[in-house]
Amino acid sequence: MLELTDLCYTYPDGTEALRHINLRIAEGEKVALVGPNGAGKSTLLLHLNGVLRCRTGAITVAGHPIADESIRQVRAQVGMVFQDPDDQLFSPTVFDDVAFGPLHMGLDEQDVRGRVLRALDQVGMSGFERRMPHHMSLGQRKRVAIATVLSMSPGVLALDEPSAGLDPRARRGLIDLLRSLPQAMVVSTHDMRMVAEVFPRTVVLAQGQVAFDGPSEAILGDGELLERYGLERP
Amino acid sequence: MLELTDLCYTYPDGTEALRHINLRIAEGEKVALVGPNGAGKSTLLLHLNGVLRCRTGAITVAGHPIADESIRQVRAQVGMVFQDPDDQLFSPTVFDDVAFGPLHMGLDEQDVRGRVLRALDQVGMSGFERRMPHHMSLGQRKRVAIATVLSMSPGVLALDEPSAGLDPRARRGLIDLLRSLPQAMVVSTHDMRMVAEVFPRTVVLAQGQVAFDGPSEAILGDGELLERYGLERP
Amino acid sequence: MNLIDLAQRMQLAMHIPDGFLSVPVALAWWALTIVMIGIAVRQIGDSLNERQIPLMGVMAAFIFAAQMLNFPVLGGTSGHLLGGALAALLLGPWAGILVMSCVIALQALLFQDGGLLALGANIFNMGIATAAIGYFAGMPLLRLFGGKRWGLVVAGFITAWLSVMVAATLTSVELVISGLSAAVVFPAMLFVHMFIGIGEGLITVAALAFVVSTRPDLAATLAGYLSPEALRRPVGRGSMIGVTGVGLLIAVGAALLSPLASASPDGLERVAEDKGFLDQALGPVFNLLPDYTIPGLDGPVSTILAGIIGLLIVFALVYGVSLLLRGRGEGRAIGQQSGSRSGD
Amino acid sequence: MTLSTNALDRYIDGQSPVHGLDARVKLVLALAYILAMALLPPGAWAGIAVSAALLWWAVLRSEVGLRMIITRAFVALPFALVAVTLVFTRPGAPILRIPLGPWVLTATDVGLTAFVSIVLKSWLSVQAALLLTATTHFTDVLYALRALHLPKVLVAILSFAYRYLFVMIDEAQRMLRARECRSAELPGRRGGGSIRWRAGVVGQMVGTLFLRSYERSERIYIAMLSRGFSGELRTISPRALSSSEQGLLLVGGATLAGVVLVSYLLV
Ligand SMILES: Nc1ncnc2c1ncn2[C@@H]1O[C@H](COP(=O)(O)OP(=O)(O)OP(=O)(O)O)[C@@H](O)[C@H]1O
Ligand SMILES: Nc1ncnc2c1ncn2[C@@H]1O[C@H](COP(=O)(O)OP(=O)(O)OP(=O)(O)O)[C@@H](O)[C@H]1O
Ligand SMILES: [Mg+2]
Ligand SMILES: [Mg+2]
Repeated sequence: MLELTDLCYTYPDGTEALRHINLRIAEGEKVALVGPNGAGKSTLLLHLNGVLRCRTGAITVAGHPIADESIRQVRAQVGMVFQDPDDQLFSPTVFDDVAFGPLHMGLDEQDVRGRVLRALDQVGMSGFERRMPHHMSLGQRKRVAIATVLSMSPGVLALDEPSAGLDPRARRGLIDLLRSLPQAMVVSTHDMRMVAEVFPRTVVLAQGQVAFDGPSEAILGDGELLERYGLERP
Repeated sequence: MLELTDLCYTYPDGTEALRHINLRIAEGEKVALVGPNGAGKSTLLLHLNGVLRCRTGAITVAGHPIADESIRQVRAQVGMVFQDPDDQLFSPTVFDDVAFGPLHMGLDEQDVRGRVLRALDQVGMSGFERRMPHHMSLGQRKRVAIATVLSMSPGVLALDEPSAGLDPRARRGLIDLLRSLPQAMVVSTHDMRMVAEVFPRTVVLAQGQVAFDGPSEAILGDGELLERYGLERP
Repeated sequence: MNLIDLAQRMQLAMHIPDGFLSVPVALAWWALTIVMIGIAVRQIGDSLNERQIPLMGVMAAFIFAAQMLNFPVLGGTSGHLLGGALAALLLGPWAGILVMSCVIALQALLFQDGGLLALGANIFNMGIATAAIGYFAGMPLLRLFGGKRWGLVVAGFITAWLSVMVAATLTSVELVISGLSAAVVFPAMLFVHMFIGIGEGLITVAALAFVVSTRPDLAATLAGYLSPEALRRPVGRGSMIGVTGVGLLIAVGAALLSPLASASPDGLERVAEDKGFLDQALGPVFNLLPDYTIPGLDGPVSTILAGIIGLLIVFALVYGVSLLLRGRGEGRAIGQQSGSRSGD
Repeated sequence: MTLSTNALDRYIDGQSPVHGLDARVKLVLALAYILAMALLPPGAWAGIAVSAALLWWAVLRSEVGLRMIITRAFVALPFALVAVTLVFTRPGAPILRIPLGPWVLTATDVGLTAFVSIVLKSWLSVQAALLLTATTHFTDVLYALRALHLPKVLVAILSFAYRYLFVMIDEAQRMLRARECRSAELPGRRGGGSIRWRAGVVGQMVGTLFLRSYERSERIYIAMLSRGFSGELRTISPRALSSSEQGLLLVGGATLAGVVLVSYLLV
């Protein structure tokens, strides 16, 4: 589904954020991306749908390499959800926001409408179409943020710290939602309990490199490894 | 040190946020304030230094009731730190920010300088005086935010969700800092592990009322109670 | 803290409600505003990319919110920002115009601050004119001082103060053409806004200095003239006209301020500290009103005469100084360029 | 739910026919009403009365509360202070003399008429605008503006501005509150700093808010890119106005025009 080969990225100011990353993510696979602040998690996610472009190395999405011509298809394939839903929800109403992706894919209005309703239904926010984001709780906004990419029917979801700032109850709802979605996922998080519950596979990034890639149980049970990468026990 | 008697508060829109709260906090006592979203934790904290004023009930700080004339003195007694350090840090340099409180108190420059250096030393941020808060990490900014009130030498600290958004290492540093500070503290949080490590006493708020007030061990060991108030096990 | 009260109290100063402008005046200013916004949309479309759309939207929200940040000035009043000059200085003139237009339109549409028919005039006064001052006064002044930190302070303050005065003057002009009494409107509006302008200037300078020192890269990319190279470029003939115009406006301002300045030789700060800022400012206005409403008094005439003489003197001074600085600026520009290379 | 939402949103939820009316119709009618008010000549009491009756009828049908609209419309009245001098400066028959020290203020009938007309017209105009905002979601006003062919860029900026207004105002409010909490004083010592210092602090807060806003706009732009934005904003096209809505526009416009014309004939 998604394949990264020898990905490197250096920010214009010289920060080497990613170094020689190799990753393969199969269809429907759910992968947690963990690591200390500044490890490069967000930077990696921004590569998955081509917002940042690697100079060396390559990324293929569903077999097609990311290139200027294919960038639109890639963005429809990889749905990116940012940490702060206030950044993600930039339209005045929920409907407009969820419709933004499909409209920019060039779909006709009938189809757009159908996709919006379906996406909102998937995240359990039916009936909120006319609401404004600032009238909703953080948990609700996070759900709508996920709906804004589901409406593009992506094959992969890339979520940046989805559980940050939620209280335990809202967090529980989010975990159930993530488990129920059929898409492949790459989710950056500091929340090791969510990792234990949702993700069979974990990738640990440290200083821009893959420090561990394997079954989540292996790392969650290994106190010494967790310690080394500044992670908590779940 | 701090005494709340029969505190009630209703927001202008009619939300009853606090109902008949009674609390006593002794000098140097560290108290955790937990409860689900919307329980009234932030509202309660805002009363401690008179940002919100109760209509019924009374608050005394170091024996003096909060009143219009004394409000400014109360603010020197109760140092309030908000969740988002960006709200608290609005000066171009760390020094200016930590100096705001003392300068506003009308202290002379020599004294202000001494207080700033001492406060930064307490939070382990000596040497950052000339740095811009804008360019520091979240954990560092949280420390500086605490220093901005320490420089006013308050008797009580009121912190709103200090560990939210920190990665495990920064969170560890914060916990050590809170343990080392001699002041009395009232700290609202969702982080039950921090409660276990720092606070001997826990107050549970639910729907604006004190639902539990006692030793932290008692509540942390009681799965059923935790469940009832939507709290996590540590 | 009641937000509605806050929002309303601070806006009333200059937002003309419906009913006070005559229809031809309102429509004429609508036409002017539409033309200017049209040009601005064009310019933005030509010179910048689609990144600007969310940027300008968020900036409009920013100005709106920044107007709520206030500081207590004794006597229960508070100072706050209008923001037109700041927007133009930080974003450039065209983006500044669009951002301010949206702010003022939102205030009218959401909170009835200012009327809808009067919206054209309100946008022109508080959005377009202030942004234009921000650019035509701010840019040459900044260059004149060659990128010095104190230059930023002086230029920022003058620009912000002028922008408020120009907006107040335009508001008065529109009201007077619509049939209100010039003898009341002008002194009342200008007098109050001389003080509001000081607050505007102080806040603008601090905000500008903050942004320039924290994110110099940003200040330079958003408004090209805040980049070090642009600041070091010598002031050209066109800009000299701008500087001259600014000098003129300052002179007018100085003439207006002089009675007050002489009343409190220790400066405005003392007045504000001891007596309360706007109380002090408003008091004389109400005392003055009867003077001015009685037609045929020679008081105003002599004031104006004195003002004009003062204006000429100050104008000559400003022009002379600017000529002097211009010569020095060229010499320094070369020196700094070679110096900066070794310094970096 | 945020700090500012309740206080800032002036929309009042309801199911009335006025709420249900298309935003384009309401916007155009409100503008026409305000224009008609401006066109009414001074002293056209009958015209003003009829206009007021029309507006209040609409307010009553909207179920938002006549009292609320009327009292909120007083906000613009302080501005009337500027107009009060018309009473003494317009030439006309003197009706009242107020001695003021060495001078005498003379109120004239023409002046009084002009003043009262302006205040009433202004007050009604504000009510019309209030009725529009109280019964129309601002998002619908945005649709209306787009349908009325405001440049796309402007509508886009306006909708971003509206969306982030609440976010930014919350940030500003939280900053103010944080500052308030540190604005302490010691007993027996005068605090607060100088005015210049205080203004400077506000300036720094403004600068902070600017940087936060700018960085947010960058994140928003990336979020837009991630969802397929490539420079052109697309929106769902508005539906055509129904014939009854067009009829309502016509009738409303004609009535207002009639009121204005008759007023000119009567005065
Ligand atoms: N726009 C940028 N310009 C320059 N450097 C950047 C930029 N964004 C991030 N960096 C740097 O790149 C590195 C990786 O950052 P990134 O945001 O990807 O980390 P992260 O793992 O997401 O951290 P966090 O857990 O804090 O979200 C860090 O050193 C960071 O300082
Ligand atoms: N400015 C406000 N106006 C009206 N109601 C408010 C306001 N602020 C908070 N509330 C309401 O008061 C109640 C208590 O809110 P508060 O913010 O104190 O909860 P909290 O315990 O701090 O929640 P959280 O864990 O989410 O921070 C909630 O029902 C909330 O919706
Ligand atoms: Mg990140
Ligand atoms: Mg809270």
